[in-house]
Amino acid sequence: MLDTDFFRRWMAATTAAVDREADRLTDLDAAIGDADHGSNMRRGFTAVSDVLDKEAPATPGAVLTLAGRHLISTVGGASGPLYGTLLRRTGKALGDAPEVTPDQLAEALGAGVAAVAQLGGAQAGDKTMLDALLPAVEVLASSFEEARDAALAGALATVPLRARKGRASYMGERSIGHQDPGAASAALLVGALAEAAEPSGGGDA
Amino acid sequence: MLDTDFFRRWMAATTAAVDREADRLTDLDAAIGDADHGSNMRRGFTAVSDVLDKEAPATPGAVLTLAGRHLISTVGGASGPLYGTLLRRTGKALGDAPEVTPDQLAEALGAGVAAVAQLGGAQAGDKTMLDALLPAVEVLASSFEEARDAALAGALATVPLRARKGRASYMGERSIGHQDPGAASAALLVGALAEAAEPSGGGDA
Amino acid sequence: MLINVPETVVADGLRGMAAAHPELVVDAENRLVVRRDAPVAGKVGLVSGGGSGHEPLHAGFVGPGMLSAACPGEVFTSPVPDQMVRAAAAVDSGAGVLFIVKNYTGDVLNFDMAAELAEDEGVQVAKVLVDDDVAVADSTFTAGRRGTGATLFVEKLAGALADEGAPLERVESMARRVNESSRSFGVALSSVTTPAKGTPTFDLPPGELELGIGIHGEPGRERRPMMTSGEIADVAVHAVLEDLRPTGPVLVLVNGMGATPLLELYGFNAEVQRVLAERGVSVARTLVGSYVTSLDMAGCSVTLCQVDEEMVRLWDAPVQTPALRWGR
Amino acid sequence: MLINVPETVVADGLRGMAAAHPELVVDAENRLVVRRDAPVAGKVGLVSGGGSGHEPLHAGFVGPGMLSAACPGEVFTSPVPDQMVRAAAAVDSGAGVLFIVKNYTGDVLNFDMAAELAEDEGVQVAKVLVDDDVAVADSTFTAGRRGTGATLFVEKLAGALADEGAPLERVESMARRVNESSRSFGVALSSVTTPAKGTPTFDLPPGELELGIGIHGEPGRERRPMMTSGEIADVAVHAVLEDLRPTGPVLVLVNGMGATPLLELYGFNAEVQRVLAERGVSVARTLVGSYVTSLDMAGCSVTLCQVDEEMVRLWDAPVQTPALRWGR
Ligand SMILES: Nc1ncnc2c1ncn2[C@@H]1O[C@H](COP(=O)(O)OP(=O)(O)O)[C@@H](O)[C@H]1O
Ligand SMILES: Nc1ncnc2c1ncn2[C@@H]1O[C@H](COP(=O)(O)OP(=O)(O)O)[C@@H](O)[C@H]1O
Ligand SMILES: [Mg+2]
Ligand SMILES: [Mg+2]
Ligand SMILES: [Mg+2]
Ligand SMILES: [Mg+2]
Repeated sequence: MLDTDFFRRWMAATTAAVDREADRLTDLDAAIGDADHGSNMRRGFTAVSDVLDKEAPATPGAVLTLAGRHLISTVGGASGPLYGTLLRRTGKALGDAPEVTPDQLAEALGAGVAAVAQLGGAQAGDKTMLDALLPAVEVLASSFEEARDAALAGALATVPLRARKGRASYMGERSIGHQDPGAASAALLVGALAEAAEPSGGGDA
Repeated sequence: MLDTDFFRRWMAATTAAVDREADRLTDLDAAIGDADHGSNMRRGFTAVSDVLDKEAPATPGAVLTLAGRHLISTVGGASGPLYGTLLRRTGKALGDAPEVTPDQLAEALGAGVAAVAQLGGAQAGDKTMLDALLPAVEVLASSFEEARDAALAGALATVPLRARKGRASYMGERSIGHQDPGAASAALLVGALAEAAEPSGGGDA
Repeated sequence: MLINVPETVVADGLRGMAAAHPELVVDAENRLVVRRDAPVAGKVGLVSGGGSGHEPLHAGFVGPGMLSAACPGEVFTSPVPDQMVRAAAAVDSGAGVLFIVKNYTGDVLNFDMAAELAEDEGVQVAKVLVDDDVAVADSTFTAGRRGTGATLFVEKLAGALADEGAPLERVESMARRVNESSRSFGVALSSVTTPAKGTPTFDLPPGELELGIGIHGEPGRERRPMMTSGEIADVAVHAVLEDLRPTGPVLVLVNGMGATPLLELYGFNAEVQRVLAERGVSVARTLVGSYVTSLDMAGCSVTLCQVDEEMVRLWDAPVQTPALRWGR
Repeated sequence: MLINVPETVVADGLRGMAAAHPELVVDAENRLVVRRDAPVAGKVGLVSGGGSGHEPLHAGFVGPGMLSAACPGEVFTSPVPDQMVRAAAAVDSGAGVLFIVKNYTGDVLNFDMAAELAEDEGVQVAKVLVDDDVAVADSTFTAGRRGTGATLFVEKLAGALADEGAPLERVESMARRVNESSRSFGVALSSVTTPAKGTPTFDLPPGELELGIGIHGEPGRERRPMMTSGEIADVAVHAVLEDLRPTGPVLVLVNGMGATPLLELYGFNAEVQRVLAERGVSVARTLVGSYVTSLDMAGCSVTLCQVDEEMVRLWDAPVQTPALRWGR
C-alpha cells in the first residue's frame, strides 16, 4: 500500500531530480523551443515542495491535487497547465482514501494522462510529454522500475519524431533529431516513483 | 617650379593613398577613437577629386582652397574642419600665382599648419596630425622625400604619446601604445607630394 | 546581461517600471500592471499578457486608449491563470473583459483556465487569439501560427473602440477582425540570450541570418547567408502579401527585435515601403520601432494590417501608454 | 547588420524616417530634419545635430516643444557646417537660433564654422556646449567632458522655453543651466559595430564590462569582470553624485545604449532609484528608455539633472516628437 508519506516522497524526489537536471532540460528546450523548460520545472516543483511542507495534506489524493494546483499557479508556459492538470486529475481520481494500491495509482495516473491529452490535444507520437507518460502508465501496475524504464525509453524515442504540438512544431523538419524536453521531464517524474518506493526514501525526504 | 597640374596630381595621389589605406586608418581610429577616420578621409578626398575634375581651378592656390572647402563640406568630424582649414589656408597663402616654388609651398603649408594648431588648440606632442605635419613642414624646403620621411617618423612617434586632444584624450593612459590615425593620414598627404613630383605623376593622374 | 540574478529579472523590471510610471499601478508581487483609473465605468476591460522579454509588449501598452491591464510571465514563459483572474477582477466595471492572447500553447492554456475561473467569479470574459506569423504553417502539423506584431494592432484598435464605450461583443469582433486582417514575418540577425540560460539559445554565426523566426529565440525555418536590407524586405513583405493579399490600404509595423539600431530600422522601413509601392499596396500609416521584441535579439519583423476607414480612425485615436502615445 | 551598403546607411535611414513621419520635413539629400511648421513666428529656433548612430537623438527630438531642426552626420561623425547653416536658415523667424552642441572636437569645430557662416547670412546665433560625462576628466589633458545624456534634458527644457516665446538669451541661459546641472556616467556590456568597419570597435569578451564609456564605441577608462545591475548602479550613480552634489530634486534618465532589453533597463532603474534613495537624493521625474544610443552597443548610462520648479514645469510641458511625446 502507498500511504500519504509515499506521495510526499514522490514529490520530493521529483523536486530533487528536476533541480539536478534543470540545465539539461533547458538545453533540450533551447534546441527546439525557448530555453525555459528547466527553470519552469524547477520553479514549479520548488513551490510544490514548499507548500507540501507548510500544509501537510492528509491523503494521497490531497497531496497530488495540492501539488497540481501549485504547478498551475507558479509554472506558466505550456508545461504548467499540463503538469498541473496531470497531478490534479490524478489526485482527484484517487479520492480521499488514506492509502492506495499501486493498481489504483496506475489507474488514477491513467486518468491524469488522459486529461493532459484532452487539454493539449496531443496524441502519442506528437513529440510531447505524452510520449513518456503513455508507455509508463501502461506498465505502472507491474512495477515502478518498469514504468521508469518505459518513460525513459519513450522520452528517448521522441528524438527521431517531428513535433506536431507545442513550440517545437514551429520548426517543422528541423525539430527532428532532438529529444523533447517535456518527455525528458516526464521521465524524471515517473522515475521518482521508484525512488520514493526505495527504503531509503526519495530525494531529500 | 610647381604648376597647377602638380597640385592636382598631389590631390589625386592623396586620394589614391587614402583610398588604399582607408581600412588601416579606420583600424587605428578603432583602437583609440571611433573607427571612422578611414571612411572620413576617403569620403572627403573622393569629393575633392570629383570637384577638381569638374571645376579645373586655374592656379595652385585655387586648387587647394577648393579642395579645402570641399573637405569642410563633406568630411565632418574633427578631421574635416582641420584638414579643410589646412588646405584652404595653404591655398590662400599661395595667392593667385600660376606657379610656385617649393620654398613658397613650404612657407604656405607652414601657415596652413599654424591655422590647424590655432583652430584645434593642439601643440606638438599632443598626439594629433600636428605631430606629422610640423616636422614635415620644417624640412619641406629641402626635399619632398625628406618631408615624407619626417612626417612618417612623426606619425610613428605618436605611438608612445598620451593623447591630450581629440577623442583619444578620453582614454587617458590607455591611449598610449597606439599610433594616432590623423598623424597617419597626414603622413599620406605629405608623402603624396613626393609622388606628385615624380616624372610618372602621382596616383591616377 | 544587465541583471542581478536570473530569478528576479521580472520582479526587478516591474519595480523599475513602477518608479518610472506613477501613472500606472504596478504590482510587482502579483505581476500585474493596471491602468490607475481602472475599472472605468461602463468600459470593457482589455487584458493581455505573455512571457516577459518582449517589452514594451504588453505592460508598455497599458493606459487610456489601449490595454486596461497586462500580466507579465517569467521570461519567455506565459503567465499563470492567477494573474489574469486578478487582472480581470481589477478592470471589470460590469461591462466584461476581453482577453487578448497570443497563440502559443502555454498562453492559450493559461488564459483558458483563467477565463473559466474569472467567469466563476462573475466576470463576463471574451477571448481573442492573435496568430499572424506566416512563417508557421497553420495546419494540423503545428500548434498554429504564432502571435507576434499584430498584437500591437489588436490592442490599439480594440482598445480605442473600448474607450469609445463599445460593448464587449463589438470590441471582441473588432479584435478578431484586426487579427484576421494582419500578417507578420520576422528575421533574426543574431540569437537571443535569456537570463536563465546565459548563453545564446541557438548558434547564429555572424554573416548568416534566420528567416521566419518567432519572438522566443526559437530557431527559424531557414538559414541563409547575410542579405541586404533590401533583400530582406523583399522576402518579408512578399511572404506577408502572399498570405494576406490585401485589397485596400494597410497599416505597417516595422518592428525591431531588440538589438537592432533605430537607424537601421528606419533604413529597413525605406525598403519595406519600396516593396509595397512596387506591389501596388497603399500605406495608411507606418510605425517604426522596437515594440514586440525578443530580449537582445538583432533582427526585424514586418506586420501589415489591411484597414478600412473605421480602423484608421481607431489607429489615430488618442493613446496614452508608456510606449505608444499620441492624440488628445 | 540590417543595411544595404555602409555608404548609404544615413540616407537610407532618413528616407525611412520620412515615410514614418509625415509630420516632419526630412531632407535626405541635404541631411536635414525640420519641424514642418518652421519657422514659427517669433520663436527662437533650436538646432542640434551630431554623428548618426545615436538614434533617436537628435532627429527623433524634432517637433513642437523640443528641437526645430536636426543635422545628422555620417555614423559617429559630426555633421558638416553646410547642414547647420541650412538648418539655421530654415528655422530662423528673426528671433535667432540656438545651436546645441555636444562637446566633441568635431562637433565643436563644425558648429563653430557654421555659426560664423550663418551670422554672415544675418542669422543671430547662440551656442551651448553639452559636456556632462563625468568619466572624462575635464582638464587640460583632455578635449573636455563629452556630451551624452544631458543633451536630451537640454533639448527638452530649452525647447519648452522657446515654445513659450522666450527670447534667445533666456533660452540660451536655460540651456546652459541645464547642462551645468547635469552629469552622466555610462557602462558598456558589449562593444559596438559600425557599418563602415563591420566588426566590433573594441574587444569586450562576454563576462567583462567597460566602465566610463562614451557613445562612439570609444573604449572606457576601466575594464572589470561582469557586475550585477545593482553594483553597476552603485558605481554609476556614485560617480555622478560625486561630481554633481545635488542639493535639490533631480531628473533621472536611465538610458539604454541600444541593445539592452527594456526589461533589463527597467530592472536597472530599480537599482538606480535604490541608490538615490540611500543617498537621500529626491527624484522629480524619471525617464527610462534607449534615447542616446550607440548603435548595437549593450549597456546603459545614468544622467541626473538637478532641477528647480521652473525646470520641472518645462520638463512636463507638452512635447510632440517621434521619440518623446506627452502633454496637450
Ligand atoms: N499540446 C501539448 N500537449 C502535451 N504536451 C505539450 C503540448 N505542448 C507542449 N507540450 C510539452 O511541453 C513542453 C514544453 O514546456 P515548457 O518549455 O515548459 O513550455 P513552453 O513551450 O511554453 O516554453 C514540451 O517539450 C512538450 O513536452
Ligand atoms: N584638436 C585637434 N587638433 C589637431 N588634430 C586633431 C584634434 N583633434 C583631433 N585631431 C585629429 O583628428 C583625428 C581624428 O579624426 P577623425 O577620426 O576623422 O574625427 P573624429 O575624432 O571626430 O572621429 C585624430 O587622430 C587627430 O589626429
Ligand atoms: Mg519552453
Ligand atoms: Mg574618428
Ligand atoms: Mg516558454
Ligand atoms: Mg567620428
